Amino acid sequence: MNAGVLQVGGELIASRRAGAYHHLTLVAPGVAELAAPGQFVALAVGGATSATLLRRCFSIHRVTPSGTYGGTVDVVVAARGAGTRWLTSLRVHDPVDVVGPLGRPFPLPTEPVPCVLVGGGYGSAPLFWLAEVLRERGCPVEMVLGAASEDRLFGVLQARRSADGVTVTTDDGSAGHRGWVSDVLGDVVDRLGAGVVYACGPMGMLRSVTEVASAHGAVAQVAVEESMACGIGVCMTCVLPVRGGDGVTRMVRSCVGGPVFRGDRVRWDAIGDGVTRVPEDALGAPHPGGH
Amino acid sequence: MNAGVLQVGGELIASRRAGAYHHLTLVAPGVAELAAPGQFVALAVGGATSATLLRRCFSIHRVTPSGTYGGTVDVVVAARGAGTRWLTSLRVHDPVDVVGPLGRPFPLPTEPVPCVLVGGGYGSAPLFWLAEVLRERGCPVEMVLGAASEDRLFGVLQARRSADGVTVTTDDGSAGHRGWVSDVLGDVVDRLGAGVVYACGPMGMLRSVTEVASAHGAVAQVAVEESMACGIGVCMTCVLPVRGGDGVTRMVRSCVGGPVFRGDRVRWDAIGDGVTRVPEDALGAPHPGGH
Amino acid sequence: MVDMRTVLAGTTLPNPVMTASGCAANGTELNRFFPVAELGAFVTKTVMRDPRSGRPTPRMAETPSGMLNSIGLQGPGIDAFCEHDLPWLEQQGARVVVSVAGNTAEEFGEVVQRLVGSPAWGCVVGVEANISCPNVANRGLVFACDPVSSERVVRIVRARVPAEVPVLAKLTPDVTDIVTIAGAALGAGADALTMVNTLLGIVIDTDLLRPRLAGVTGGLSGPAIRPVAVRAIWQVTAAMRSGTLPTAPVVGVGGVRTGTDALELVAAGASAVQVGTATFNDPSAPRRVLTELEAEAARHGVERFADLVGIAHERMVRP
Amino acid sequence: MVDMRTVLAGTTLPNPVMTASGCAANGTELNRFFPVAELGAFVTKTVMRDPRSGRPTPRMAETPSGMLNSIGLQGPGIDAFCEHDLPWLEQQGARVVVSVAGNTAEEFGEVVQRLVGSPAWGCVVGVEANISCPNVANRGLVFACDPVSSERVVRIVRARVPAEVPVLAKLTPDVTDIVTIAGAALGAGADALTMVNTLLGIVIDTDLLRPRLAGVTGGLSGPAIRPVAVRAIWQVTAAMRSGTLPTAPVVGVGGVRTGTDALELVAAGASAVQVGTATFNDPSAPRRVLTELEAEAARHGVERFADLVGIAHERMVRP
Ligand SMILES: Cc1cc2nc3c(=O)[nH]c(=O)nc-3n(C[C@H](O)[C@H](O)[C@H](O)COP(=O)(O)OP(=O)(O)OC[C@H]3O[C@@H](n4cnc5c(N)ncnc54)[C@H](O)[C@@H]3O)c2cc1C
Ligand SMILES: Cc1cc2nc3c(=O)[nH]c(=O)nc-3n(C[C@H](O)[C@H](O)[C@H](O)COP(=O)(O)OP(=O)(O)OC[C@H]3O[C@@H](n4cnc5c(N)ncnc54)[C@H](O)[C@@H]3O)c2cc1C
Ligand SMILES: Cc1cc2nc3c(=O)[nH]c(=O)nc-3n(C[C@H](O)[C@H](O)[C@H](O)COP(=O)(O)O)c2cc1C
Ligand SMILES: Cc1cc2nc3c(=O)[nH]c(=O)nc-3n(C[C@H](O)[C@H](O)[C@H](O)COP(=O)(O)O)c2cc1C
Ligand code: FES
Ligand code: FES
Repeated sequence: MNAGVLQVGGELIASRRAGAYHHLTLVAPGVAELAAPGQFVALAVGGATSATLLRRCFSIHRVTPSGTYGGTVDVVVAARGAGTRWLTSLRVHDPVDVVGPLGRPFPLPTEPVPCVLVGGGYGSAPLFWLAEVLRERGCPVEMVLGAASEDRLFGVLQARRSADGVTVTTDDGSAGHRGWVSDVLGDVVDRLGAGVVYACGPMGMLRSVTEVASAHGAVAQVAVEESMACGIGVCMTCVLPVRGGDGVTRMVRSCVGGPVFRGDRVRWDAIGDGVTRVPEDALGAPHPGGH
Repeated sequence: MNAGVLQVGGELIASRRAGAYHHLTLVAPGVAELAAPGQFVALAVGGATSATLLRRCFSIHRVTPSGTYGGTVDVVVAARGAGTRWLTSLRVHDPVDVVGPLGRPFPLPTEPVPCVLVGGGYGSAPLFWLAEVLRERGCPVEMVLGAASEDRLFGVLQARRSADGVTVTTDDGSAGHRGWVSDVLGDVVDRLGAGVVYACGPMGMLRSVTEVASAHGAVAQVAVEESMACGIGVCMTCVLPVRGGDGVTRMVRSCVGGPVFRGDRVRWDAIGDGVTRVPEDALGAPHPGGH
Repeated sequence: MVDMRTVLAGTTLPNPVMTASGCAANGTELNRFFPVAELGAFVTKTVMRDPRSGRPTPRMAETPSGMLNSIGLQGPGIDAFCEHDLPWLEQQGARVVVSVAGNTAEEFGEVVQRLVGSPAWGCVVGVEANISCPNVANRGLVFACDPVSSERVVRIVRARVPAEVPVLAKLTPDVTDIVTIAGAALGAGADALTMVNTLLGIVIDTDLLRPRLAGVTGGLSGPAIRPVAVRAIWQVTAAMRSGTLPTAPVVGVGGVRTGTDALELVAAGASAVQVGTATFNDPSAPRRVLTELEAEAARHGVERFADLVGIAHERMVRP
Repeated sequence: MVDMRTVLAGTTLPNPVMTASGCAANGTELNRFFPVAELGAFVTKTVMRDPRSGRPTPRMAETPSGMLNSIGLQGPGIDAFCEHDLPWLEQQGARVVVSVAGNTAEEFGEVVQRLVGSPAWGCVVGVEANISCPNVANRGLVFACDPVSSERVVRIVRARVPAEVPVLAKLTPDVTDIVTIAGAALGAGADALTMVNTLLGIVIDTDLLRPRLAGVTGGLSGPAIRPVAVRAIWQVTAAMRSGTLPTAPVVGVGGVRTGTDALELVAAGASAVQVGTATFNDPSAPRRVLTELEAEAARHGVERFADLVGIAHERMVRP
């Protein structure tokens, strides 16, 4: 059965440090062929005796549909908790169970409009492949990469190959402009006359990117990162409030309805302080005196 | 603090197949120096994300108090459940947390009496070291090794070096005599005029060894294998009924009171069908209408 | 080949493996990994009368060998369910157990009434009354914590479901005496019992020093709770075998990840088994568990799956 | 350096980490790995009046991130305990919480009476009434499942323990409403509550198709149950904070393996924390948890450990 997604017993064939991150290459036959930029994979962690049952999700950095090993998928992993530490301590030839590709990819413009791609931290991982696809379609592409500090930037050199221009920001000024991507984004959009801003990174950044893009006449397409238990649409843990084409706000699963959303559709007003509330006007929101 | 037992972060430095078993060598500085034949180690399994919390216990096969790597401990592991499968799939240089040496060793005779050492399956693992120690003390030593089939015998070649005579039995006759160790043991004891029979293996075998030894005028010292949750004497899961010097039967922890017991002290009448009952005459046994 | 059929209060299912409510959505997503019609039955996400947004996020926390969830019964409401979800399942040829709930006992009845009127009703092989959801902020009360409320809900549901379709009551393990609740549900007409729902739990975020779930409490599920599920099934089955409770099939759920896990629940008394949280680890888990359970039945040399149901009560060692 | 002292109903302990009853025997074994006197308190294996053989074996089964045990309160009886175990602990300079139980409420009283008369009584900083052991075959009844029996036991124990030594009541989570049981124990004079004991569980041996434990049921412990322990502590603490229950210290236990695990229980309301099953994985676990908890307190920048107790109730996000 193949409905655009596969579960395959993969194998790690390369693992290397990249600044604060680990860049992993996995053999995952079939997944590469189906994937598009913006989609993600869900990896099982911990092995046969694992107490960590839930899969970990990672944006697909790039794919190599065929080659010596069969199709491979690359991901960029920040080691944080138990699962990402396990993944980043794997050795070459260790098995990794892969489900993917998952989620909706970045929608591509039908016309060759200029685009700006904004990545925060490891959020830049899916953007290089996106840049290549956009340029193949004739879109001029610039990138804006930001992070807390230089070691948390991912892919600056690669960006210079994949894009027509690159702007770098760091919170501490250790590389590029001191400050946030949103500080420089408006100028880039204006200079390029960009029609679309693609962004991937922390929620706060996605919100500012959306605001800046709107203010400068561009559409924001943002890839969100919500806590996911299943990644495949069956658990309802990964929801966020999104206004639909009909104007109605629903709690939408970001793993199947996203992770890419139009920024101006996301109800940023409900998101903050590590919590996403249900807006009072959302479909089926609890109303005073009981549901 | 050192009270004859250590907890050390060890490292696997060799892992090889030995018939149906895996023979592992662990660096475990300090443990080797404290150990005596019949003691065991308790190994943590499953790594940092493990759902298997309890340690697995293994007889110490041999020790090398110093050497290139510092002290090492060898164990022989039959892969059965989750923990032993994890251990046997480790690769060289993987870390293994070791607690040991644990339990009471085989008591050594004060006089150079002839001894027979009986091993069932991997139960032979601790006997070669014991044989060497006994021979150093001038005891003539013969070994009887039994198993279900040839691949489940451990250390037949080694036995020929460690002992003055070796008899092999297999249930299916694939090596040595067809039958059980208890079928041949009586003759060996008589021929050697053995004063002590040391045995390690399944409970059923230990029971027959005890009976044969008694019938032929020898004392049986048996190393039992009870399910253990802690291995260090704090959980009370590993008990079995043993008659004390005072004639009173108590439920004794086999991890600290054993694993080696005098065979004629063990209440075999309470043990069978995978269950060990509390004999009615045991200290604190539930009495009708009571407890 | 072992005969894997199982009988659920009159309805015969081709095999005893089901999804668990809320762990498989309404089928379209899992159908990408295996045909959901191959399962003994597909259990839908609990549906209520009105559309529900569910709770704020974070809605989940991973726990050792399990997870905590606080979805808050997000769903489209019974009308949308009958219009979209049920017909799709019928089209696949799935046998469907519809999980229903209400904020009040009467609302359970309304949901069932609309369900029974659905054009796709024909694919429904059971109605599971989720009287045990601890997530709904119903003044903290859970129906299945109290025999009287349990009885009321089951009576209303049973009255509205046509006689030939079994009603399952889904119980929570968070009670002092599950046998009493089981008795209340059976007394009110439940044809079968589904055991167990999640255990109430809390995880604290040790960086923020506050509950990790926005809704504070959540339901604990996964292999961590399997011994509790087996115990609940055992107790209720033992009460049935001793005549304390009327005999009825038990559907086991809680911590099943493999065929041997499923066999644990079956040997304790379950006539069918649902696979929940394990699906998040392995999207094919329900289908795989079926294959593995079949292999286990063959290994034990039984001719019929039914011979394994409750077998541990007979093989128990008496001291 | 964070001030790690904690106050247990009048008694000040140098730090809040203890062993859990039954997971550390009576000290000699663990003392080979670390000095037990370094712990806030050492909690002994539950002792009863007479020597007890405990249950047949197998007495344990490993479960995902936990284990099941059915020891059956094996022990030497209170007289041998007072003669050998308590004096040894006193010699080490340990602060001791003695866990006691009885087959009847009166027997609890007898045990306490003999304990109080022991020459080594001076090292006792608390008496923990284990009213929640699910392993004792006392017609299936567990004291702590019923408010009336809980009250009776606690009243008898409190009456026999000198006023300056706190009495802790140890509760089971296997109840519909733990706040009611907590209220009963406090009403009867308990100075503190220990929460939680094990959850009742069963594991089936899928080779033999019978319960793995000779005693059929056992107590589930370990990290698997931590969310349930945190929830119980949270609920009782919330009831105290809202005035529904009188305020009293809570000693948290259940699934603590690391300092952050301990912090979860503390932030939910525990003034002290016991380490049980984790000790089987790591014999130094109680001592290590203390070091790690100290580091956590320092990381959060508090001056006193006490500032962390129940802090999650204040930081909770209100929707
Ligand atoms: C669509 C998507 C794409 C992502 N891409 C990347 C990427 O390219 N590189 C990268 O390093 N990280 C990425 N993340 C975040 C990554 O999934 C989490 O960092 C990771 O799951 C944390 O696992 P852990 O074991 O370190 O943490 P733990 O705290 O042990 O995780 C516990 C549980 O929470 C979930 N969880 C925790 N944090 C997150 C999170 N931020 N997002 C989703 N689930 C979470 C985990 O999946 C797990 O189930 C992405 C997340 C999503 C949803
Ligand atoms: C003193 C002693 C010496 C031993 N020496 C050896 C040896 O040299 N080689 C060898 O292969 N095995 C030995 N064993 C048995 C070995 O400990 C078990 O086979 C192993 O623990 C099973 O682990 P598992 O992960 O395969 O099984 P699982 O079934 O996953 O184990 C589950 C739990 O049960 C315990 N357990 C299960 N079976 C046993 C058992 N037979 N004995 C003790 N605990 C058990 C485990 O420790 C674990 O806690 C010895 C046991 C003891 C008590
Ligand atoms: C994310 C999630 C959502 C759930 N939603 C429901 C639900 O809507 N209705 C219900 O009866 N049970 C629900 N449950 C409980 C499961 O159906 C099942 O009873 C429980 O998770 C135990 O099984 P498991 O350990 O196999 O997951 C849910 C469980 C999870 C994990
Ligand atoms: C092997 C074992 C024996 C136990 N014996 C007792 C006991 O005698 N008295 C008691 O109050 N609790 C007993 N308990 C329960 C623990 O004290 C503790 O409440 C429970 O295990 C939860 O904590 P944990 O998850 O840290 O183990 C025992 C637990 C285990 C695992
Ligand atoms: S992560 Fe499960 S529905 Fe999205
Ligand atoms: S294994 Fe714990 S006391 Fe022996």
